[in-house]
Order: sequence, then structure tokens, then C-alpha cells
Amino acid sequence: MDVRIPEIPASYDAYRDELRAFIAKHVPTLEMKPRSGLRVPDTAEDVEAQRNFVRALHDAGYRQDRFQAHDGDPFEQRILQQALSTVPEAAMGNPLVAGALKLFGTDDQKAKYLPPISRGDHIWSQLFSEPNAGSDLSNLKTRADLDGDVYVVNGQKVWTTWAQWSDYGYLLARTEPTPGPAGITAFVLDMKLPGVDVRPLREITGTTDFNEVFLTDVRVPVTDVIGQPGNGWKVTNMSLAMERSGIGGGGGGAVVGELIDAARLHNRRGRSAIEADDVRQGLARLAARSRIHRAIGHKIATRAAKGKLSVSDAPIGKIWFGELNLAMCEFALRLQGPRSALTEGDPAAYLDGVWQDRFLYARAWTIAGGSNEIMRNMIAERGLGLPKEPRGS
Amino acid sequence: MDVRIPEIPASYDAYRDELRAFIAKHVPTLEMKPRSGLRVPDTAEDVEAQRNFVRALHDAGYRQDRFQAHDGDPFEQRILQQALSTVPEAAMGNPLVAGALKLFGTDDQKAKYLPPISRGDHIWSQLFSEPNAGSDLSNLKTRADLDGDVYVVNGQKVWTTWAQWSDYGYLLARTEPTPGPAGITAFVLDMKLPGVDVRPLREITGTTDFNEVFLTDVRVPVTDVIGQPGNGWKVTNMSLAMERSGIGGGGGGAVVGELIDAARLHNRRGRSAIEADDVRQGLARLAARSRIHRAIGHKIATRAAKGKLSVSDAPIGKIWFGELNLAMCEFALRLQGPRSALTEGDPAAYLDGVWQDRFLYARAWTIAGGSNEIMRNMIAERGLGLPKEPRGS
Amino acid sequence: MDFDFNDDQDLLRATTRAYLEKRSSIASRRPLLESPEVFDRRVWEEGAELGWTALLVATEYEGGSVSDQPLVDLVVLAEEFGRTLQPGPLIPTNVVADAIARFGSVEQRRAHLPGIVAGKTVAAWCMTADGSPDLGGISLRATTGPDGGFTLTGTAGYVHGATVADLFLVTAASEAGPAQFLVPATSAGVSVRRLVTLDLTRRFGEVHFDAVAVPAANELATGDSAVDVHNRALAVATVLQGAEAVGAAEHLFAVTLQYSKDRIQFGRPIGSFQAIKHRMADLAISVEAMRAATHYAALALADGLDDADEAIATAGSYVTEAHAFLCGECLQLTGGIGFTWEHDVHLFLRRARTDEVLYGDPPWHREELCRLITSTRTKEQP
Amino acid sequence: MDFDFNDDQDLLRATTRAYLEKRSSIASRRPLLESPEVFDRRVWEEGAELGWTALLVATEYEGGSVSDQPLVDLVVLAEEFGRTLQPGPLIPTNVVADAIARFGSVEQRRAHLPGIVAGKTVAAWCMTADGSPDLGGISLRATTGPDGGFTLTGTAGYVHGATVADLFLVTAASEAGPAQFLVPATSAGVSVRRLVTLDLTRRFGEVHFDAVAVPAANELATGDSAVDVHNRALAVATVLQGAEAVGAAEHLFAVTLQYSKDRIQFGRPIGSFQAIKHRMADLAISVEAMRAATHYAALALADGLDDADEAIATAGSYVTEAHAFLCGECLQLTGGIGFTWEHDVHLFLRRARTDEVLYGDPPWHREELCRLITSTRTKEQP
Repeated sequence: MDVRIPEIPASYDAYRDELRAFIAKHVPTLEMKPRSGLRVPDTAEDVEAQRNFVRALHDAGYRQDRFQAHDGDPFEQRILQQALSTVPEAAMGNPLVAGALKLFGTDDQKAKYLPPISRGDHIWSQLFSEPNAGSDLSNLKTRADLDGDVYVVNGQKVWTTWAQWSDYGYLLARTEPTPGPAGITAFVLDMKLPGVDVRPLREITGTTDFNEVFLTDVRVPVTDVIGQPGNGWKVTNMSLAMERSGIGGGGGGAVVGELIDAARLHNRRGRSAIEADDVRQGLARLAARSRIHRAIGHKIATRAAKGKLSVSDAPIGKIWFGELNLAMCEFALRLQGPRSALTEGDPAAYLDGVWQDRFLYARAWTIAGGSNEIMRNMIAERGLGLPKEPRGS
Repeated sequence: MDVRIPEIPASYDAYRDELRAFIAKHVPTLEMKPRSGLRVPDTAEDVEAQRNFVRALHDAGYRQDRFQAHDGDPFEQRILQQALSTVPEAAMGNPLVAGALKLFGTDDQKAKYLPPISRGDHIWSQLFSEPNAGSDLSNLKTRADLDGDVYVVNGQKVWTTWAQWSDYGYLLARTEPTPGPAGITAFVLDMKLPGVDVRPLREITGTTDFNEVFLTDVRVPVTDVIGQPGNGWKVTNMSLAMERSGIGGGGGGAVVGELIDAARLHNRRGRSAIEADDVRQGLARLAARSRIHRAIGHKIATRAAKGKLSVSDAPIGKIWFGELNLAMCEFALRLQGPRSALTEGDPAAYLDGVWQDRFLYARAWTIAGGSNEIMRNMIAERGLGLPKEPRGS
Repeated sequence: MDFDFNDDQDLLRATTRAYLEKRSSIASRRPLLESPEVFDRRVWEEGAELGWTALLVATEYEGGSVSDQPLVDLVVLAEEFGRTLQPGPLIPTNVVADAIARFGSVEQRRAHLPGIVAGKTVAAWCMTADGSPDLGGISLRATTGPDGGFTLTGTAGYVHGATVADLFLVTAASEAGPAQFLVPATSAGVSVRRLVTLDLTRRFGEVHFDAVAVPAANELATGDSAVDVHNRALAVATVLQGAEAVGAAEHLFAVTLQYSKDRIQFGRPIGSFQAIKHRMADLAISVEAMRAATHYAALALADGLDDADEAIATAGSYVTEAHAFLCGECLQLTGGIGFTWEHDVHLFLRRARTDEVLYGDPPWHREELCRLITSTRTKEQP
Repeated sequence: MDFDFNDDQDLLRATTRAYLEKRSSIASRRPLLESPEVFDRRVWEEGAELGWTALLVATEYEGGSVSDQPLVDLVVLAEEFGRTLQPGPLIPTNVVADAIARFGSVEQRRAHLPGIVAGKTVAAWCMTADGSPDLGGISLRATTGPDGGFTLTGTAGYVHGATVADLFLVTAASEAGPAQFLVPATSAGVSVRRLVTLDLTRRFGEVHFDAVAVPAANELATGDSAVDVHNRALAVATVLQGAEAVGAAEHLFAVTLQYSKDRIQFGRPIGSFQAIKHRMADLAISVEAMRAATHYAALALADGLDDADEAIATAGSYVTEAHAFLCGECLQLTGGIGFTWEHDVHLFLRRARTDEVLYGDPPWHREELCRLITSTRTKEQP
């Protein structure tokens, strides 16, 4: 039993130092407030600044293998990922399509789309959810009707991150009128095509991280189908599984540290909250859950490496992360007592309201990408073999 | 708004004093260990001692109106109920049938059965649940086939409290072969009839509070039908609703006091547990839930008095009580730390293991009389109007 | 036993609800969510005619209640305020009116109560600087001047209504112990900083007192009597805060229940899925519990029942926390649609999280409850 | 990255499971539940041949492991012990073997380890009197005699295996601080009172030492070194206790899952009701979490990873508590049938509740974890 990953040899120190120096030199200062991590910029200037930063990284040879058809040097990749994980300015768009293209794309598609994703030349978004196809994604109604060598697409998408700044969309639409998963096809959608209308959507956080996308008689060439027509459900599930295990794989250790800071700073009945037994017990509960999250990640990674992933793995990781993240945000608010009422913009708000924003945004992790309710169904039905819920008429 | 009940006039002091003296004089000392309240005696001697005590009370004029067709003096009734609520030796059998007989019985049945219940001459039990009709009571399979002026009953009942000492049973059986609630009939069953075979059932507590009852060609006169044939589901629901609101109506104040005692006595890391903030917060949570239980009881009693009971009232009371009771038992065990491993019979066990027994028995309140899962369904479907679960084939 | 509102209170509710829906609905206030001020003085004055500020005041000062349990009447109003997320400082104004009516001199009553009742004087309660109900959290100092008057210096935080208040009830530490003063907002040296809060439906302020001169006649209470004023104010505020939470929870629950019946996924209303059904059942139980806890606390305080302190602490321990949980559940069950700015659920959630901490947060009330029940147990079991 | 058992460990599991099912199934031990003793020395000796007592002992003392992570090997055994609710003192015997192997003199190793490995010497660990891992909870006193030997007087409580043990590892307070001694059960003055416990599948004892003479050669450690012995023993016991809980939870969950597929109500398997399905999903998540926490703690302790202490405290905080909750849920989901004496679910529940408190209850481990993470945070953020 072993969870160690090979230590990075000292010979890579120079690479790391250069990378850090490069990032420090090139990372842009955005207009946008970072709040709880960078989400989506408000201005085209910020987008351009991010794009230039990603290009500069790419052109200097710092290329992440998840965007590319071939893998880089493993140690360099690890150093690169570690370094970029704390630089939200380098995260741009929703790169989910890269996995789909790698698994199902034609050589032409790979050549055409993967390098520009990697370089930051193309920003992508994911056009899956619809107003009546959220939890029940297979109920999507967007139509793509074959007309010669194009599909004519009509419909409405929602919850599309980065759509307002995207060059391309990873689109699911129905090419056959049968209900359910059959007849769904995955496409590359050029967002500049006529008939694509993006309307930013404001969320409960007050920020605009998502969009509605209206599609009216958009003409998509047949060469932009990903995989085979009617095969979109399979393409999607593979990429969603990758996304979910990604969500589940994040760490939580840093956040527990922030909770300790908050518990030390805030008072309860005249003493530091961290001296109260219930606060200490609560902190330990969250720390334990956070450490267990990492250990579950090791289990899943081990099964992935052995090709023995269970259908429950990604949902377990996603539920555990989503609920832990929410619990941590709630705990952080409660530690602040009355001060928890203050938020971003108030000079007395704790850390300029970052926890208040995180608390509101936390529901994105329990609702989006398959709500926790859908995840529990997947575990019960596909993982445990319990009978499926009957579908209504 | 008012939750006061009229004060008992001082003129009743003599009645109360006499009653207390009477109880003190006549209450039997049973062989059986009281543990967490008297449940069901182990020996015929104990049963006879209880019976004599109930008779003595009755013959001295102490008659509870719930067992009778007419009501007594309200102040005397309150004094009597208060006094007997702390004397488990006076509780004998399952008197649920009294309500059914009062609402649906013939004059003959009332005359024949109610006075002996009141006097303790007849002990009753309730023959509802079956091995395959627990949560789904309407699925009961026990057949009662008409043969002239008797019904011939065949089937198996389970979870029958007091059956091993009962004279009569309140029986549900199917008189028509249609499935579901229709075709169910309620009966008086003379437990001494040939073909009635009672087998005590041992529970997880180690005690024998319930029984299995096997019924083989038992011949029940048609005059022992309660209400109309085929009407048993209605008869039952009325009496179950009475039972559930009874379960929900119990207090919890005394128990919170016992938790305080336990928290004071036991130590955590070298000091009394009650000094730890998490213990104090936990105690307060339980105390608040206990007080809210009482307040919910006032709400339900008010609606009952106005004839505006909701179908959710009894399930809410039952769930709240059952979960609170379990939480209190778990809290009490955790307060004891390592000592919680000791139970009845060990000289070092806290209060001779009463909490350990209560903890195990607590599930009777969350499973029996309609499990909390069934109660939630009732609230959702009948109270909130959400769609019903489809029944399988 | 009649643990319910009476006909007059039902009528008060109907009148209030109709008025609020017409003149101050959530939808009508949507454009003001991010504006500096959301309070509408005309609405407040019209509301005053409907009794919003009169219930705890005797008729000789223009007040009057609809029952002999004015606090219970006020619970009706607070529930309606919660239901429609009203901006108006119903709780602080009535807390101040109650304090003056119960503890004020005849002159103080005459000076302030008619204006409050008429809706002309909006009042706010400066409890402490850090928002905790512990009197140790007061940063305000009152020094006695040679003329018998006082000089107030310091800050009070998290004051609902501070940005529009005409009169402050101010708790300060004086040489004679804690003391309360009535301070007009126009007094020299008083300034208010508007806070940026999670709640978007109300406005809160930090009130600064920079050597504010307060005449001796404006001293409401001092020493033990000031502690009584404080405890009474906190009890009234806790009950009314609970009532606002009850009204809000009832409404949001009803909206979410309806959504679960209307929203179709997998060809079925999502409310037909048993996991959702059972969560709705749990929320229904919780709403009933919130209601029972709040109404009992109101009744116990109104009638001075023996267990009033425990009843208040019980409500403070449970209600706002259960409400915040309910709002989170309703957000989760409303899914993506509930995650949009345009849906009201976040307004309920933001306000619920703020309610939790305004008048003693649930852990604070639980510590109170634990203290009360353990001291009783000692008495009973010597 | 290979966070799983290897082939040899899988084989060890298969062999152990087959042996236990054949020789010591739950069903076969049913008649003994209420008898004074439930331990079968023949089973233990046969188990010794399968490695139950050898893994933490070096080959020169007849021991041997199947991998270079003996503690992980032992986790496999403990999981199988939990799965079948074994009575044998696997945890204490191995804790004592480990203590002697790591901290004992060559003479002590020679004297005791071969007997333990052979299954001839059953060992038990006398931690403290009150069952808490705090060394302040020791009631045992060791006084030094003129011959350099010691006299032990006092009590140790909650000792698993005490009723059948041949050798005790005893922690006592000596003049030089805490100290550990190896005390044969046959020593004059040693007596064992069998405890009546909630758990029916194991036997525990209170061990009394009435002026028991212990030769100096039987002193294992003293002072700081004794604290090391204690901490090491507690860490090993916490990991193995977690592993027993994992094995038990996996089995009970599987049984309950199958029940939910087989039990028909309302014409459908109860496992087809979504509220039940989601609870089963939650239990599946919890089993995965218990497993991950326990295996990581085992690995961290086996390999001496930097975060071993946090890993142990994490397992101690979570695993037994989650297991007890799972048993309660399984009882609820099994309904009336689970409420009978004849169904095994109560045996799991009773044992789980006992497991929670044997080697530091979850609140104790959480306080440890909080202490560890806050001291780290100080270091990182000066």
C-alpha cells in the first residue's frame, strides 16, 4: 500500500524557479475582484489580459498535458500543475471538450482544436443544460436537423460558464426525435455563427459566471460532430465523469487552515472561539472530513490506474467535496458571529467577505454538474444495483 | 392565545391525597426488573399482581375515562392520569381497542368489553402487523372466511405486545380476497379460542415485549365484528391516529433533567462533562427540542379541540418524539464515555444500564406503529399533497 | 387551551398582508436591492395607521392593541414582515417603544411614544458594538457632566434601521453601571455609517457617538434597572425575530412545495421523487416546530409565565437556525433556477443568515438555555 | 500510488475469511452470546498458525509478515475479525506483541513473543482505570521495592481479553513517572472481574492488582519511553479498531442492501423507494470514507509518514462514530425484523457502540486532531 508519488528530482529545481519567475513576471493584474478565486471576468480587457498570459505561458513552453494530445514530461507537468493551481488567472473557459476530442475526435478535429485550447487562442464553453433538462439532462430539447452538409440547430442552453467570452462551444443537441439518451449528438459549435445569442445570467452571488445561450437556425457543418451522430450521450458521460472526478479530487487542507485563522481571530463570550470545545470539535470534524476527502481521492486514483473505476467513484467524490465545502463555509460564517452579516465592500467585513461569497457559491458544487440528488441516484442505482426510478410519461 | 388548563381547585386535594395513599398501599412489587419503565411482565404472578392492583383501583372508584363509554369528573380524571402516569404497574395490555369500540362497537359489545378493560378483568392486545405487512399494513394476508355464523381465521400476526397475557385481541383480517384496504375487517378475538398459538418474541433489548401469534382455523362469531365487514381499515386508522397522537404527546422534561445529572457526574479530560461547551450546546439543543415537543403538542391539542386536526399532526408528533428520544439516549451514552459499554447487571453500570436499554428500545418508537419513513410519506402525500408513490405489482 | 391566534389577530393579519402585498411586495422592491436605501417612509407612516408601532403602547399615548396580549398581536405583524422581507425596522422600533412604555418616565413617554405610534419617529436599538447581547460588548462610554447630563462616546454596531432612525435607544457603560439613553439622531456628534450586508432587503448601520451631549432627562435606566431594560428588549427582539423567521419560512416553504409539484424532470414532478418528498416532510415538521417555539415564547413573555426565560432561549436556540437551514434546502431543491439572482430564494437565505446573528446567535441562546435548565435542576435536586 | 492491498494480502484475507466462516461464524457462536465466556482457545491457536499473532513480530522470535507493511497486513485480519464479530483479543494481543517487539529487551522478547506468536500466550492491554487514553486516568501505582522489583496496586478497566489473558501489559504510575510492566496473569494478587457489557460478542474485564510483585526484569519502559509505548499502543489500537469497524460495516451494509432488494412492501422492494435508496447511497459513501480513513492511517503509521499522527486522529475521529451511525441506520432500515434478538443487526450495533469508547472515543480523538492541526498552523503562519 502506497500513496507516495515519486519525488521530483532536484534537477527540476531550475525549471520550477524559472516557471515561478515567469508567472510572477507575466501574471496580469485584472480589474476584476478575485473574491473567492477568480471566476469569470467582467470585461473584455480582463479576458484579453488572461489570454495573453496563457499564451505567454504556452509560448514559453509551459503546456499542460490535459489540453494536448500528447503528454509532457511528468515531473514538469506536476510542477506546472502545482504552480498554476494557485494562479486562477491562468484558468480560462471550460476545457471539458479537450477530453471528448481526445477520446472521440477525428485527427482533423484534434489538430484544429486542441493546440488553440492549449495556447489560449480559443476559449470554450459547455452547452449541455437546458431550462427543462437540468437533473434530467437526457431530456434536452435542442434540435439539430440535418440539411445537406450542415445541421440546423434550434434551442436554448443555460448554465453555460464563460459563454460570453467563448470562441467555441461543446454542444449537445438532438439529431433524432426519439426521447432520452438515444438521438443525442455532440458538436463543436462556433460561437460566432449567426443565430448564437449569449445572454449573461446573474447568480445569487451577484456575479455573472453563467449565461443563457439561445440558438436560432444556427448552421453547424457535419464535420463538427464529435464522435458519431446519436453517440453524444456516451461522449458526454465520459467527459462528465472526468469532470466530476476532477471536482472530487480537489484538496481541502488549505481551507481548514483558514478556518483555524478565523476561529482564532473571532471571539465568543469574551474569549477566542478556538478555545471553545464545540468549536474545536467542529474544526476537527471538518479537518477529518478534509483529510478523508484526500484519502478517498487516493482510492479513486488507485482504481483509475488499475482500470477498475466504479460508477460510484465520481459521484462519491463530488458529494463529499460539495457537502464538505458547504459545511466549511457555514462553519466559517458562524465563527464570525454578528460580523458574518457583513460582506464584500464593507471595510469591517472579514477578509472582504470572501467567506460570504464562497458560502453562496457553494451551492454551485451541490447543484451543477449533476446535483447531489442525481449523484445519490447514480450510486444507488448504478453502483449498488437498486431498482431504477420509474420515468414518468 | 393560551395554553393554561384550569387549575385544579383545592377542594380536590383530599381526592389526590387519598389516591396517592391508595396507590402507595396497593402498588405491587413485581419480580420483574423495571429497567426503562415497566414493559411486559415475565411471569404470570406479576401479571396477576398487576391485575389485582388495577382491579383495586377500579373498585375503589379510580376509573380512567379512556376505557369507559362515559367521562368522569374532569378534575378527578386529570389527577388520576397524573398519578398513574408515574405508576407503570397500572398499565396493562394494549387498550387501543377501547377507542374502536367506543366509536364503532355495538351496544352489546360496549357493555360486554369496556367495563372489564376498565376493571383489568380483560387484558387486550392488538393483532395488526404481519411478517409481510409491516409498513404496508394494508397488505395483510390473514384470512377470515365466513362459514355460517362464524368467520374461520387463518394467518400469522407479529409485534403483538402483551399477547402472551391477553384475554382478547383486536384483530384485523381479510374477509374479501381483494387486495389493499378494501375487504379488511376488524374483530374481537377471544385469545382462548382453539387455534390461537402465541409465541413470545425476544427483541434486541433481550426482553420479551412482543409476540408472534399464529391463527389456525380459529372460529370467530360474526357478532365479534367491530363496525361493518370490510370497514376495518377505517376502524383501524381512527384508532391508530389516536395511538400516534398519544405517542407524540408524551413529555421529555424529566429526561432532560436526567441528562443534566449524567453530564454532571461523568468526566471528560479531567473535568465534569457539563463544563464542556459542546456538551452544554448539546444539552441545550435537546432541551429546546423537548420544549418544542410540548409546544407542538399544544398546537395539536388546539386543533383537535377545534375539530381542525391535520393528517400531518399525528405523524409530526410521532417523528419528533421518536427522533428526540433516540437522540437523548445516544447523548446519554456518549456522556458516559467508556462506561457506556457497561450494562444492566454490572455493578459499575450507570443507573444499572437503564440508558443502554432505552437506547436499544428507542427504535421501537421509530419503527413500530408506522415507521418514521411511513410517517414522512403520510406528511408528504396526505399533508402536503405531493404525488403518491406508485404501488408495485 | 387555545394555542392559536384569535379572530381579531386573524383580521390584523389579513389587513396587514393585503396592505403589504399592495404597497410593499418583494417584487416592487426588487429595483432597490442594491440601492443605498430601501426603506419607504410613506409605507411606514401608512403602516403606523395599521398599528405597526402602536401595539405595545398604552392608549393614553395613542397606542393600543387588538388583544390583551399585545406581543402576540405583534407576532402576527412580524410574521407578515418576514413573509414579504420588509425593510422597515419593526423589531427595533417596537423594542424601543416597549422600553419607553415600560421603563420610561411620564415625560419620556409623552415626548416619544406618540411620535413612534404615528410613524413619525422611527426608532432603532443600539445594543452593543460587537453585536453580541453580552453587556461586556458595549464600547460606548457615558460620562457624567457637571450639569447632571451625560456625554456619550463610542460605537454601536449592527443596528437595524440606523440609517433612517430618528431616535436611538442606546446602551452605554456609565459610572453607575450599564445605562440606557434616548438619543435623537439629530444630536450633535451622532453619525451613521451604512453597512454592506449579506442581507439585501434591510439596511443596517454602525452608529458613532462622538462626545454626544445627552441631557439627564434622556436617561431611561441605569444599573440593575438598565439590565432589566436590556434583557426585556432582548427577549422581545428574540420573539419578534423568531416570528419574522416563521413568516418567511412558511412562505418560502410554500413556494418551494409548489415548485416541486410544477417542475418536471424525468417526466415526473420532482416532488413525486420520494427523496424529495421526505425532505419536504422534514421541512414541514421544522416549520411547525419553528411556529410552536415562537408562539410559545410570545405567549410566555406576554403572560409572564414561569418558564418565559426558557421559552425565549428555546426560540433563540432553534428558530433562526432552522430557518437558515430551511432556506438552504429550498435553494438546493429549487436547483439551478434558485441559483439565479432573479429568483427570490437567495433574498430569503441572505436575510435568514443575518437574522441568525442579530439578537444573540443560536449558540448564545443555547448557552443561556443550558444555564437556565441546569440552575433549575440544582434547585429541584439538592 | 497503489492505495490498495497487494495480492499476498488478498490471499491472507481469503484464507482468514474461509477459516473464520468455517470455524467461528456468527451463527456458530450464537449459543454463547449470554454465556460467561465466548473465546475459544482452539480457534485462537489455529488462528495463530494463520498468522494472527505473528505479523508484528520479527522472524527471530517466530513472527513474520506477508508484506513489508505488517500493520497493513494486520488491517486485513482486523477487517475479517470485525466482519464476523470475532471474540478473540486480536487488537490487544497484537498491541502487546508490538510493544514487546519494539520496546522490550532481548530477554523480554525471548520470554514472551514466541508464546504469543504460537497462540499459547493470550495478551491483554491494561491501559487505564477509567478507559480514557489520558495517562491521568491511571489508578495503578507501582512502588519500588528494596530488591529493585515493583509492587503494583490498583485497577485497570475495560480490558478486552482480560478474562482469558495469560499476560498483561500494564501501565502504572511509578516514582519515575508512567511505566509499563509485563505481568503474567498467574501472578499472586491479580484478579479479574468480568464486566457485563452492551457488546455480547466479546468479553471484557476489570483487572485488579492487589500488591502484585513484579520483578525488575518485567519492566518494559519508564518515563518518556513509557509515554512512547503508550502512544504507539494507542495508535496501533486505533488503526486496528478502525479496521474492525470497516469490516463490520462492509458486511452489515451488504446484508442490509440485500434486504432492501428482497423485502417487498407495497408490491415493491423497499430498496426501490428513493428515500431508502438515497440513504443506502449515503451509507455507501460512509463505508468508503471509513475504509479510506483507516487504510490511510495504517499506511501512515506503517511507513512513518509525516502526517501519521493526524491520520490516526482522523481515523479515531470518524470511523467508529460513522460505524455506529451506520448500524443504527441498518437497524432502522431492517425494521421490525431487525428489532428481533435473532437478527444479527443488534450484535453489530452493540459492538459498534462499544468500539467507539475503547481506545479513546471520537471526541477525544477530535481534540487530539484539533491540537495537532492548530499547532501546525502556528508553525506555518508565524
